[in-house]
Amino acid sequence: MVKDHDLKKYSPEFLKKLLKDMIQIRRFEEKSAQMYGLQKIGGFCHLYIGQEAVAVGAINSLDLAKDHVVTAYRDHGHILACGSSPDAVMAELYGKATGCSKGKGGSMHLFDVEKHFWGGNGIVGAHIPIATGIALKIKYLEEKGVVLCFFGDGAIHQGAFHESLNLAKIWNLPVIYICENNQYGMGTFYHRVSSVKDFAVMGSAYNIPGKTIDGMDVLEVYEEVSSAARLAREGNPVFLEIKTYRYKGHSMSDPAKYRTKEELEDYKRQDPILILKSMLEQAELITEEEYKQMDAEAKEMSARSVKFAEESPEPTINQLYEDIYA
Amino acid sequence: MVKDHDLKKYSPEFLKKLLKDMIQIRRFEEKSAQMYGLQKIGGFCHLYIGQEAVAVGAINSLDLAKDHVVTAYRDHGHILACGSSPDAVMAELYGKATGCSKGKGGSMHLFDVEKHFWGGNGIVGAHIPIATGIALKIKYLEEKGVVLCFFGDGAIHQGAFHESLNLAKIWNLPVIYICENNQYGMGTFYHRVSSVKDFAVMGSAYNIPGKTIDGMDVLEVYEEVSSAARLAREGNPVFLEIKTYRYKGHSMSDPAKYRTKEELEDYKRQDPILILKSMLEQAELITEEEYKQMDAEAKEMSARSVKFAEESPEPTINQLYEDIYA
Amino acid sequence: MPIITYREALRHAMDEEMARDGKVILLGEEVAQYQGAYKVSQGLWEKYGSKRVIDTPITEEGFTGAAIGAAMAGLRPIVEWMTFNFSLQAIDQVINNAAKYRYMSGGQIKTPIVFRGPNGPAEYLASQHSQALQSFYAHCPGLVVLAPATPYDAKGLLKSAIRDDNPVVFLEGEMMYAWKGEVPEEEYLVPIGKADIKRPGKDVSLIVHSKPLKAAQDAAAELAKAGIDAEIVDLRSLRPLDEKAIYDSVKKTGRCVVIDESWPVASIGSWVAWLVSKNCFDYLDAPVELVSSEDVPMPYNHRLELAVQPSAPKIIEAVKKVMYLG
Amino acid sequence: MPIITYREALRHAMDEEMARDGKVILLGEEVAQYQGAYKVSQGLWEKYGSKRVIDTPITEEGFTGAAIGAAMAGLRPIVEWMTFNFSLQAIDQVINNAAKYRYMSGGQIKTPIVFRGPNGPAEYLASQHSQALQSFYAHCPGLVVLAPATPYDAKGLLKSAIRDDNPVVFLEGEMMYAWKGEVPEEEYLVPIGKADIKRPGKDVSLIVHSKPLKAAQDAAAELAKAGIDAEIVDLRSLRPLDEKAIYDSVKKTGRCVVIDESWPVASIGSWVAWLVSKNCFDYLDAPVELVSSEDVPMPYNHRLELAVQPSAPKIIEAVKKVMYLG
Ligand SMILES: Cc1ncc(C[n+]2csc(CCOP(=O)(O)OP(=O)(O)O)c2C)c(N)n1
Ligand SMILES: Cc1ncc(C[n+]2csc(CCOP(=O)(O)OP(=O)(O)O)c2C)c(N)n1
Ligand SMILES: [Mg+2]
Ligand SMILES: [Mg+2]
Repeated sequence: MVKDHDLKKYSPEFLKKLLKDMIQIRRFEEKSAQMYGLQKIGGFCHLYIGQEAVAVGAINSLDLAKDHVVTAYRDHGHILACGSSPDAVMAELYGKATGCSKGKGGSMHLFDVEKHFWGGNGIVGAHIPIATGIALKIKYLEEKGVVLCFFGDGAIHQGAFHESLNLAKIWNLPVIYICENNQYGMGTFYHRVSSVKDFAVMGSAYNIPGKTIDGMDVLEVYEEVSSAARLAREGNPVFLEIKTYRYKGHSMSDPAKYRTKEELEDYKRQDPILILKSMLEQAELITEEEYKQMDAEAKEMSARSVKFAEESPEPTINQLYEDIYA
Repeated sequence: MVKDHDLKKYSPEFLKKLLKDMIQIRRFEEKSAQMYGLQKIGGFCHLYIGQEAVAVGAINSLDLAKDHVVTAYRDHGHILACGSSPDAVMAELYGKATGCSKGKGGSMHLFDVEKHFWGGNGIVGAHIPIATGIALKIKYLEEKGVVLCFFGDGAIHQGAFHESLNLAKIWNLPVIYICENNQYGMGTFYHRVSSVKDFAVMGSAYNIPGKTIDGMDVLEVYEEVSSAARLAREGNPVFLEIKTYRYKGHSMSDPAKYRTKEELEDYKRQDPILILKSMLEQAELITEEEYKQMDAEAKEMSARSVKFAEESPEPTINQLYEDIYA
Repeated sequence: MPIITYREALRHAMDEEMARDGKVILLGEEVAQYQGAYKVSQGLWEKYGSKRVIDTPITEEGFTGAAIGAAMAGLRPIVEWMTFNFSLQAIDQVINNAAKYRYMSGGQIKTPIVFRGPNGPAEYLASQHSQALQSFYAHCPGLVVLAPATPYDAKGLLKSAIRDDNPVVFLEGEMMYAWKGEVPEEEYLVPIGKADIKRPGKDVSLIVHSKPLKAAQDAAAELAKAGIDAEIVDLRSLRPLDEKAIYDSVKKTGRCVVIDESWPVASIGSWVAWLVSKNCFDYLDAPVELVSSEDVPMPYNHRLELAVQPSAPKIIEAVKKVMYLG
Repeated sequence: MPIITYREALRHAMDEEMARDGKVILLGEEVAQYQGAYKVSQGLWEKYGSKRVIDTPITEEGFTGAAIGAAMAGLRPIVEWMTFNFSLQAIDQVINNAAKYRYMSGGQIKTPIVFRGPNGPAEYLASQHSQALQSFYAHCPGLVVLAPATPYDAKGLLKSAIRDDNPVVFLEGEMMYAWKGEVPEEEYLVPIGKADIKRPGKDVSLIVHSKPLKAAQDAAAELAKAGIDAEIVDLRSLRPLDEKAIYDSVKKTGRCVVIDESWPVASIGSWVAWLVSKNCFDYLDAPVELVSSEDVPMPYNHRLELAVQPSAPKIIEAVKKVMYLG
């Protein structure tokens, strides 16, 4: 399970931050599931458990002072990886006025524009042009940023993908399109709806480099997105397929009967948190004690966010009519 | 100019039919232009002059008893190549009740469903899914037909293209997607809006064979579409880029200032009618006399269609309310 | 009579029609192996197989267009949109193609197709997943638009829709799927274009369709306690609209409240309200009231979300207005 | 005051705003090198270069979405849709994204963008190219919808639109581009949300917007000969709507005809007609009449096409109805 990485390239702090970020997402999501079960959270709630290495590896390669992130509705992991307040995120899941979107967005529409996190988009594929446009703004203002656009294996067949990649290439935009291939779009194994098995080939239709990456290995994700970002910053859009897996159903209401227990167990054995943990242990960069401490803190953080959400006020009925027009 | 074809493979009648079909379209289009100038025809009118070898070569490879054709708004050539009545087509351009679409469709919306010609579609790219669906019907009913779907170099960037090719491949549909690359989408040279120069590569994103074809050579078109049809009939969709050129502006109102005279003259030297004529002459399959006769008949056919249109009645005001619901 | 759910009623309708006519197919995201996102199609894939119950990629424009093409060519597809919110990605195909082919081909084409799925708000789904879009479709000539609110109507109208030779937009509702009602064992059809008096009354006409029927019934029950006898006219069909049934009711009661889950501006509700205002001008004792959703995007917070929608208290308030009470 | 065309007025507005604010860009099909399909942007590419005046591929969803993204991130894009008919391919981006981001992010995002282009019928263009789609956009909260009918209003409103921090749908008309009118040399803005009395009168109120203003003016001139003094209220802004101006006029005249190029059902015209019916109930001497387009797709034949649209004779007939004449 230990991957072949030269850990000496990284500071121990950095490696521990990756681990911590992943654990925090994991614990936060477990808490979300629990609160959903208690009907504190409603509607569609899409958990990120299993995919943590993707958001954490990719977003940690950015400088969010100038870089930007856009994703779909499975967005808890991404906003937390951007460093947003877990309290504000949990409060949003609760629909509270203190939520990051004031209780108007909910699980699918988390936003933290100050941190350059642009949601939280519910229409499959429709945020791919949006991300492309943020990159257009960067190019236009001659800034140095890059945009990460995350979407699923289900979204890649959407026309918006095709139109956006062509635009990005002809306009030389600083954007990285990341297909988080967790193998299922809702209940559909991606082979059933895709004419190609390896998405990376699709880049060639736009003269854009395409690459397939192991999304259970946070360091591989980090390295690959870092190099992609170097290219993209020079106006060369990149397309990455990051192979990953979601442990839970599509949303809280999905029992995920369309896959086998064995398949799930297989992936759990390559759990991104376990992989990194083992690597760090083997390199003697972390002790079991430290890990437990980290995990306890993540649990505490999640519990705190629930407490914050519980104690927060509901929006008033009048707020219904606010935030429509600027 | 004479292409390297083994003409002995074909019957002289067949070769002359190809020539005649192209000449008829050419003369019909010249007549359309003239009548447009006289304001007998209005609105958007997109001529096919220069591209004749594409429709003629492709459609002559079909058996329209079982095969189908769908195209965009530059459709005069295709409907004539399908063998529809020039009278009904000209009457349609005139907006007369005797038009193939009863005067309700006009130049952009020619239809002849009996001949399996499904228009005449005005929204760029939006007929590509339609053609895909006709192929779905063929597959579903286990018929032996194939669908030719024509669209332009401008249409290929539309999401509808991407979505359709994926569907066709995963469903194994008998459909041939033909990009008539006449190099311009309205005033835009295709290199300016495309991330790839050779569209054929785009097939690989859908695991579909892609090929680039010389659209000024009617026999090459015929041969390639014939082989594509053999593949497609077995449920293997095909994508063809057929390189061609339109001599006139995008529509009657376009002076086409975005290209040079030289470029136009270059293409006129490889005129599809001249090419085939020379080949047939060289092989002594046609005399100058016969050719002139053919041309005179084409002119007469066009003149007759104008007379028919002129003498035809307008639709009545009441017909406004007809043909909305079945 | 057996009591079944609205969901089951829809399923039975599809099942019976698929059994009756081999040209009826069902396609959409997750309709087959997953048994439908909302389980409407449960069991149909096992019964009719992958050839007739077809899972699609997430490509609303592509598969909607393909279904339209298949309908034109001879099949009778039922398209399930996972929700109507996503139909905005396919609306060009519906408005520009399905609704126009017959007209612009001069009557050569018929397009027997049903577009169905849940429309309108459910719970905790926020702005992008809670829209009631009937007004878009009702606006467009060439379409039939149906909106049943009971299991009986749902089954009878869906069967009529599948047999109809026109494109039918068929609006269901996530919240209605579990509603129960009597549905006869023997076969029946509900005619398109006929409203239904769900409660006879003499004091005020409540004109309603779709999910708010329940709120209207609750309001009527409440009003009855106060001695106000409301008549409930359930439109069921929005296009064509049963104007006579509406006017007959209003001419009797002299007072009218229109209830519509749409946003108010340019809504089907406002159309009905104007029609009544105009055509019952001499019978109206008070201006027609419209109870629509609030003119805001939908918030996630549940209390706010409920406050946006038509409700029994809002209807009662409107009734009091038209009766000059309170 | 100089007399210029509506087309020039729009061009001047864009030119002035681009000169004033470096963040204003214009993008769309053929807006740059071709100088605009309808020449509205003529000269702007030469003046501002390819960086600010951007030709796009034919990908309405893609470039509209990209422009929305750019707007959210800080630019102020003007999107030219070649015609509004094609906006149906982009409407998901407008309704689900542009109109929702502010709300679902709890007010974090503003989207200063203008979507403009010709809307409504021109001549001989048939069903897919002749639609008046204002009712779709007016239906949706979160959007601003403007529809000027004179060069003065066009310039002043477009400048206001570009400066507005909200998504603005700006409806022009191919037939209006050549209309002339006085436009001051000095800078001015027309405020959003204010109707304009284009002709004061005392006998009947004609409520109109966009191209049918001319028909209303012709009708008023004709009516004046018969001693009927019509007041013309030009809405200019459909969302927000200047209800006060409408009611003030109707309360004065007691009679109202609403004119709207849309199809009738669920139209902005029917909304205004109901608002007047309700809010001027005690002032109305006759039911409000609506002169809309016929409830049919647009035919190609010119005589039929004219018969579909609102016209002076139809308006006069409606006025006679509300005055109980003839
Ligand atoms: C246009 C559109 N169609 C359908 C849906 C319903 N839907 C929501 S998520 C989803 C599956 C998407 O799968 P994928 O892109 O692989 O992302 P994942 O959920 O695996 O992260 C579907 C069909 C939607 N939100 N938008
Ligand atoms: C969706 C859409 N956008 C824009 C237009 C306007 N338009 C009509 S034809 C055309 C150019 C298409 O070029 P291409 O596909 O190369 O076909 P060609 O005209 O060369 O045959 C454009 C932009 C349209 N009809 N539909
Ligand atoms: Mg997935
Ligand atoms: Mg072209």
